[in-house]
Amino acid sequence: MGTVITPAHSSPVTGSQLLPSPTPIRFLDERGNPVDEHQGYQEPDLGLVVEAWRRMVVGRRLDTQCSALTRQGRLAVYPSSRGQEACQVGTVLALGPDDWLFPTYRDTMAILSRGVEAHEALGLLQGTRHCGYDPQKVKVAPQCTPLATHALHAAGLSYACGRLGEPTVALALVGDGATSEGDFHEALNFAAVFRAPTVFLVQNNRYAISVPLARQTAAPTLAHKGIGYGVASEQVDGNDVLAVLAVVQAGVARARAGEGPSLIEAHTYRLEPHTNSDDASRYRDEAEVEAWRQRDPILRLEAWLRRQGALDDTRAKAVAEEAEEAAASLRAALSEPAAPDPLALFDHVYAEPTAPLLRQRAWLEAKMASLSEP
Amino acid sequence: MGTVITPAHSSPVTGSQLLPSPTPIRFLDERGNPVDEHQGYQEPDLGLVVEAWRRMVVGRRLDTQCSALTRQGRLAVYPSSRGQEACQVGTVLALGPDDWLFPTYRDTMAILSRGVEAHEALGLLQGTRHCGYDPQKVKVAPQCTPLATHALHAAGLSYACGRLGEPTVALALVGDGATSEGDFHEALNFAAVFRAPTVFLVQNNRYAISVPLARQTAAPTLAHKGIGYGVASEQVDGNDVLAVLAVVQAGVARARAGEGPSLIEAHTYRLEPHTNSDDASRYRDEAEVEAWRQRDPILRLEAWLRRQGALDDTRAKAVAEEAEEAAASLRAALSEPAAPDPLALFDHVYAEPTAPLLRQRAWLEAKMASLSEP
Amino acid sequence: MPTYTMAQALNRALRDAMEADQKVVVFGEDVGALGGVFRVTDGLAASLGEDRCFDTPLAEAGIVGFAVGMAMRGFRPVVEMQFDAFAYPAFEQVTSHVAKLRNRTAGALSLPLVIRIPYGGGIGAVEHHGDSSEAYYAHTPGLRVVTPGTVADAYSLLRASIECPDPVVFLEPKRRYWARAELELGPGQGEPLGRAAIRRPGRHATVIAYGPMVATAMEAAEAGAEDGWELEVVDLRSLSPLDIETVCASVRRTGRAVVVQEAPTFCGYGAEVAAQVAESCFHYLEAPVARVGGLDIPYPPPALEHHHLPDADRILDAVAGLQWEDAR
Amino acid sequence: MPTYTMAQALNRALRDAMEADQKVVVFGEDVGALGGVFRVTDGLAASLGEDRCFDTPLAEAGIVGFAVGMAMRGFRPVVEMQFDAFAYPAFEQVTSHVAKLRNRTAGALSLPLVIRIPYGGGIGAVEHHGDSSEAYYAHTPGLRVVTPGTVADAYSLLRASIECPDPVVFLEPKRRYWARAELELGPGQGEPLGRAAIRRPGRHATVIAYGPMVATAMEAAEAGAEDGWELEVVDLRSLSPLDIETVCASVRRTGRAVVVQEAPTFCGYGAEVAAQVAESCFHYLEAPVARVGGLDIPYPPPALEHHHLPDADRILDAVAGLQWEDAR
Ligand SMILES: Cc1ncc(C[n+]2csc(CCOP(=O)(O)OP(=O)(O)O)c2C)c(N)n1
Ligand SMILES: Cc1ncc(C[n+]2csc(CCOP(=O)(O)OP(=O)(O)O)c2C)c(N)n1
Ligand SMILES: [Mg+2]
Ligand SMILES: [Mg+2]
Repeated sequence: MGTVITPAHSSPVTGSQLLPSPTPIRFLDERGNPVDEHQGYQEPDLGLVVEAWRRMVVGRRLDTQCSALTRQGRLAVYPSSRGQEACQVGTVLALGPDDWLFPTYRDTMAILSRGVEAHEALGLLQGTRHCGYDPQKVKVAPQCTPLATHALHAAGLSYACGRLGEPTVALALVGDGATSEGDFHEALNFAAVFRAPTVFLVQNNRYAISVPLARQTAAPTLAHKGIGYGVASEQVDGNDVLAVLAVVQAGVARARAGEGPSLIEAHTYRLEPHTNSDDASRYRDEAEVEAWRQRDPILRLEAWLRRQGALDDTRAKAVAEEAEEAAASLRAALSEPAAPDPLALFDHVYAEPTAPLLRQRAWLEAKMASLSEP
Repeated sequence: MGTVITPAHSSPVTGSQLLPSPTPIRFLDERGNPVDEHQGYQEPDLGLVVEAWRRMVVGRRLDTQCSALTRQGRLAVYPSSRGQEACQVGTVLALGPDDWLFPTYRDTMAILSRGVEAHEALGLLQGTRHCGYDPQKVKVAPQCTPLATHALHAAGLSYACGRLGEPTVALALVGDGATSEGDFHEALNFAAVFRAPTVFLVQNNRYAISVPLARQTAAPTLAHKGIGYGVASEQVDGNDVLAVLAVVQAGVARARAGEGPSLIEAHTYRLEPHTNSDDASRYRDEAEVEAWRQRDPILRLEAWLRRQGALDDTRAKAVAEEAEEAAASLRAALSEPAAPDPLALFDHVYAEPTAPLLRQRAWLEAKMASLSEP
Repeated sequence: MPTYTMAQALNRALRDAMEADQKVVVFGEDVGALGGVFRVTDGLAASLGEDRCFDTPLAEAGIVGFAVGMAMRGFRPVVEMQFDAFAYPAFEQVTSHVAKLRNRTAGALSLPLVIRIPYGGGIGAVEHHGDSSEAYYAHTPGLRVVTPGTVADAYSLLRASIECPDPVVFLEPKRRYWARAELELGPGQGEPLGRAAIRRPGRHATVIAYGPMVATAMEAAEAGAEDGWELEVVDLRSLSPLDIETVCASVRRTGRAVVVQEAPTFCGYGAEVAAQVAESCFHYLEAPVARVGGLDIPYPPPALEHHHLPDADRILDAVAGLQWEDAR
Repeated sequence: MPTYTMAQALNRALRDAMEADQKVVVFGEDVGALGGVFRVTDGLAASLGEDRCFDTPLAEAGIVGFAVGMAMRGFRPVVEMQFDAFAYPAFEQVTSHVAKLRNRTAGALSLPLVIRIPYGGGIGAVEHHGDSSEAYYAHTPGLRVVTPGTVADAYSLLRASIECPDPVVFLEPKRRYWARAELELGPGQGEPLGRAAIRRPGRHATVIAYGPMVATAMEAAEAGAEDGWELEVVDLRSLSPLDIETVCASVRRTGRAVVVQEAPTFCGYGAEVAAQVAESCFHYLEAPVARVGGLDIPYPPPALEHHHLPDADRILDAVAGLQWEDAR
């Protein structure tokens, strides 16, 4: 495990070891060349990296597919995470099967990578359900839209697991913009005070919709917020999946060992607009986007894997085909116009529908019956 | 001006110079002996220190008087600030006449030191008005009870002043407990991003009602929160008025010079219970309180002033008499049972009373008239 | 029979619930060593352990959000907001998560969470310490809103709220904390949630009250009796859902209704009751439903609060205004 | 005559107000370069300057609290909350400060602040993007609550709200942003705040609506006319204060009333209207006041929202239910 640092309580005076590395941890440069900028973090297992690559490739294909599905009206909205594959896949691969993921609307690829079926993962964005999967089964909280609010849930759930003697870690994905919300602050503080096994991973993709990072914070880095809570923090190149794996694994291990929460800032970029209905040309230059395309997490990883001898054309082609199949089956799954049962609207407002809800249900049932009469 | 440090924007990389001094700035030890622990901050002007002492002595007498007045039912509630005189007086003396103070319920001494008449300052706690003074006139915001919410107002007001080209600084007083609230986070962030001339002074008196600091935060110090916003921060011995004056003056000067906000943590202690209706024996030992009595800000200051030749028995007696007179006139001012006009309840809900309010006013007027009939 | 104040009955309910179920945990600001500013959690940390009843950092959204997370892993958190107005920082957590988590997950996640809030005025406290916030919660689907009007209900409704699989906003009428009654408290549960109670039978008019106003309504009925008014007093107990059947059965008998609340009248909870009663009892009503409530002003300084708060006289004035020409 | 969408009319109102008064500043999330997610602030930063219209960090309490501070120093901030549910983090600032600052200081501090909130559903958006939060604000004394139902009102009510010395929660019916109308917009102000408008005269029943439901009520009236119903449509425009005089004058003429809202019905704004109408028009009513509102459920997924939202049919069903035996 790397240098994700000694716990707050052991260093009450200056705590400067809680500060992140001055430059983002990375193993690979933008061309996929190995670099010695990983401050003692260990290079992750090659097999795991290959698996990450596979999921990133499939994930990107599904992301493209989802964007296309919005144009066909099959999804109500889609916030693409193209460009953030290393963050999302690397993070999930660092978790154990009983750990919990707390994702946002942006984190479809993380949810897919967690093993949730595509059509379930897309319940929210399809507009048919608020959450298409069973959180208890897949250990993924419902995707959260009210920004940063779920960070508290992650802290509370992981603390609860600790209380039960379970070695579970909760990982909350948060955007750069969301770090400005009060709930982010309260979540870090609660996790620190209760020494909850939580990892807060900020995907700093440079924008909160149109608002650039400079309008969000004047801090040296977002990772510098950790010390104010006594939370160990780190920054990482979010487009280098080796680095994401290494640093998140360290944070998870630390949490699991009872050393408390950590805050990780992953520097990345959202290559697509905020959602399909956003017009990114209003707030950023194509040149900036192009520069980030050059830092593509998949291209870089492929270059390195080939150099390692862990990837060749045959394998690349096989995974490309797998990705096509996944896209095709996603298309198929969403081709049926989803028809949720309107009467189910009343089923889960409370554990048992109240008398007023039963009256409203009866009214809707009658109305639907009357409309379906010839 | 001391080492309150270069602005965030000039040091985007590690920002470690935004961190506070590793030990609290102080000029005097607990016995009033000068110590060299002030990291280059300049000793404040002796005349100002003497004036601070005078206000602290008078302030403490009024504080004692207020506690007594609660027992006589003249005040609805009184949160004593005994022991925090150096924080409250030192802070106010560091402000210019056009600067704004944003106090909490705890900060009666700060408000008095700002020149507000005692009976006006006590409007809230008397239970007759929400705010007994005219904020615009005295440049003191209404005392704020919802914790940390006023920190945002201070940021907004000082930013507004900057926009108008006014050299006004706003200083918000915040408790240690209040730093846990989301609004504290948002206030520091807004002030930093908009480079507002705001000074946030945390009176860390070790407790939020009964909750000790260790349950509030796992951070090395509360001042360590500054760097996460790119805000220069400092910690100071809050029972050493020289140190408070020096550090707050530096923060105010920094803000006035356009260098942005700062965060100052003043270490102090509340010698009395949270309010008159609190039972502090439930959560802290008398021994702890006694230890802090030994660090009394007034005793220490008097020892030093005498050693400097700036205070003798005559002067001490004169100020003690002044304090008695202030207490007597406070008693007199509050001896009349306050009788606010019930019909004024409707006057300031809106700029003009709405039709429904006029109806309610007429109803109350009629009711009062009928009750006063023989 | 032992006597209890309302605060003691609530304390006992917490203790009994915690002893009955290890998953019940109590947390919030000052609930540990201090026992809460109203002493409702007095002694729980000391006798049941600091992991069962504990202080948190001072952040209400934090408290509620953390509780949501704990409930997701099977705990039954009972959290305290120190005063009504200090629950507002948690409003987003309450409306966007607490009220919706079960619904969002089609029942996969259950949220047995109780948010205790001392509410209402009348204790001589300064601003922000006297708000009546029930309408905000009652208008939010997915929440249950419960408020006891008597000492016995304080115990039984809190027990039932903790047992309830739904999130409950449990509003404690703080000025009744010191009301005292004789009670025999068993280990068992009392009332199910959702039922109003007739506190006093009467045939001339129905006075509908809840929380802090139940005692005031009883006082009015007592005083009214001396003048020959027989007022029926209904204690709603559950604000959401509203037990409209019990209310309407009473109003159909009496033909007249007064709804009492402490909150500012406009768009308050009483409007819902009045609207439903007017709708469901239209042909039984001899007079329009009257509302007695707080003034439409921010909560006043304590020296003036008695002008704001409904008292027995105001209730009786409203009763007298119910078009009595043809009756009595 | 030029035509405007509601979003364009709002944009024009902001621009005109900013040109008329340098103290008017617009800020919030994405209001600068992007022009707001609904483009209501489109072009303001570019043409009036980035100090007049600017983006803030992503924190709603921050936005509102910062605005309070700016207003204390004489600015007239107009802030945008991106969606209804995303105003909840600011709830404490709104209830404990915005609504109270003038009152707390006995008028020494004025708070000319407008909080713009796109609200309501019907645009096919996912959860948390369709809440109708008007009742929370309307129940809070010290706030004015305004909502336009027409394109012309969008302009004139926003201008009047910005001119108003009181804080205004300005609720924009987001599904009407793209409604279009011909308008001649002068520099002057339109309507004063606080007056309801009769949108369509009729004598059989009064349909009382506001915001997104005004167009729906008009549609119902149109459809009803084909069946011989002459429905009078009242557009409340100001929810707080409520212009009950205009409403009651209409109901006294028609003898029947339906109140329409999009929010969950229980304890919603319509309850206040129904309660006041029932109280003030008791002897004129031929039938109880009917309420048509959203279901008492969390806002549903977009595929089901049409079951939740009142439509013209539901309004007409309610009209048909108004005990017509003796009438028409
Ligand atoms: C409390 C809240 N306020 C506003 C929004 C509207 N909103 C949705 S996404 C977004 C930007 C979030 O930016 P960031 O946190 O950086 O995440 P990203 O979208 O870049 O992944 C905003 C403002 C929201 N969802 N929740
Ligand atoms: C938002 C909010 N939550 C809770 C309270 C109740 N309360 C009043 S004072 C206090 C403790 C504050 O502690 P601290 O910030 O350290 O200030 P101190 O009283 O020690 O000066 C609490 C919890 C409040 N006023 N506001
Ligand atoms: Mg982002
Ligand atoms: Mg304190």
